Amino acid sequence: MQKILYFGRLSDVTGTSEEMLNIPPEIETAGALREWLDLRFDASGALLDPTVRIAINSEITFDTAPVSNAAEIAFMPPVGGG
Amino acid sequence: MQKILYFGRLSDVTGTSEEMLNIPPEIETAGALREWLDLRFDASGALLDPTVRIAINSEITFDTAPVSNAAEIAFMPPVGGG
Amino acid sequence: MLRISAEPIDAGRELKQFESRATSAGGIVTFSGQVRPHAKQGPVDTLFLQAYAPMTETGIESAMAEARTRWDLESILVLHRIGEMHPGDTIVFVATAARHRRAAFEAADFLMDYLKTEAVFWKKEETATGAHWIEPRDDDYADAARWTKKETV
Amino acid sequence: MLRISAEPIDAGRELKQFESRATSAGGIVTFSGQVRPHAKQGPVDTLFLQAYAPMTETGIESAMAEARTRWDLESILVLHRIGEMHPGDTIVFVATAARHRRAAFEAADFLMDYLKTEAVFWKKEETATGAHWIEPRDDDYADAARWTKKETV
Repeated sequence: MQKILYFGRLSDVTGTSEEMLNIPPEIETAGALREWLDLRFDASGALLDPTVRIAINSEITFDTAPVSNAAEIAFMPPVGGG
Repeated sequence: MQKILYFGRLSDVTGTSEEMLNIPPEIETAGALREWLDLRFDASGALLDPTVRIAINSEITFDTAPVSNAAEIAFMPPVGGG
Repeated sequence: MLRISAEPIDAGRELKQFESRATSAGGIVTFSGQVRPHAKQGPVDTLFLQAYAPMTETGIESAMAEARTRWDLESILVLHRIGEMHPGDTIVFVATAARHRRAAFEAADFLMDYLKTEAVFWKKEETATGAHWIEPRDDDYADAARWTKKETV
Repeated sequence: MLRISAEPIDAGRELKQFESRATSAGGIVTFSGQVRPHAKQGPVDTLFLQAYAPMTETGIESAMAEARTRWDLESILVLHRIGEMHPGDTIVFVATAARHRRAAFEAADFLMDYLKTEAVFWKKEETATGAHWIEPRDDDYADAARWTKKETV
């Protein structure tokens, strides 16, 4: 089980800000996970938006990063400041 | 009787920060008052210093200003700020 | 010191405590930011602020460390509220203490620019017409850019 | 609002009160200046501050009015202590409230520059080696000059 976080406006699309998930083994990279989740939530590309960054275990990463060992994966739209 | 005020370092020279005084009638201007008081206090020119400004009734004025009708005359060295 | 919490911020009490610790400084500058009663969409009912621990903390701590290298500061305090807030509530409180007031002013200003543009927070405003997520204003980006310009000019 | 008084200033309490009045502003900036524990001549025992009423008040009020014309401010508070003070005591407290934080920062900074250089106060520091009157530092003049430069550039 891996923890997936959806921040800001993404939680409006996914209906949740956090979930525990078994990522299928064929989803190997952050980029593949984006696409898989976007379809799963019928998000019409909200998760594919290039301004949405992905963090693995609290570190901002690239779409090519492997996700199989990630304990926590966060989808982060542009930050709004405090 | 007229009120004379000595601010800042001038009160160290005059020994007082405030006094009531009968200014002799022959002392007609602020400039003449400076000289007369400087002698009276043996102030060695402390009151003559051009950085010392004179205010009459709370308005900064010139050495040529008449003093006979002044209720309050203040000698003001450069201000030190708060 | 940094504290991110859903508890209300009492700016007056925080200033008092900060003052009692910063006894050898000449000056203290504070900034407190409140939830505004009005948004573009009308009167604000609720502001919701979301952080991502520990990324939010790490980012703010880096900005505080940078402020310390740029200015001679005796102490820095950053308090940030998260969760649900209402108009008039204090969202953020920054305090800087320094021997020279210019350092205290500039450091507080710099930290606020970081907090308003780059800090890892997501922000949702609820008005009578609904809820919407807010992204930084252009003003905020211009403010933050002042500090990088300084280095290159 | 301006208050010059020999009573101690409680910056925390003042901020709390100011905050409760400035409810429609987005941000509040404060500066509090304390008596420093050390002077060039050694540890400070007493600081004595003298004002000339109403000239001191009139001057500060003009600076406050100028701040209001330069920046869009919701409110301004200036508190200044006079008489005898000791290290750690608050000499001055300035608070500005504005919708935009840049205005609040700049106005507080401007008012402090006025207070530190042009305000009608005389200041005497007492240390173990004796008492001496203080005149503005060159730094202070440079700080105050920033505001006139801005107008002409």
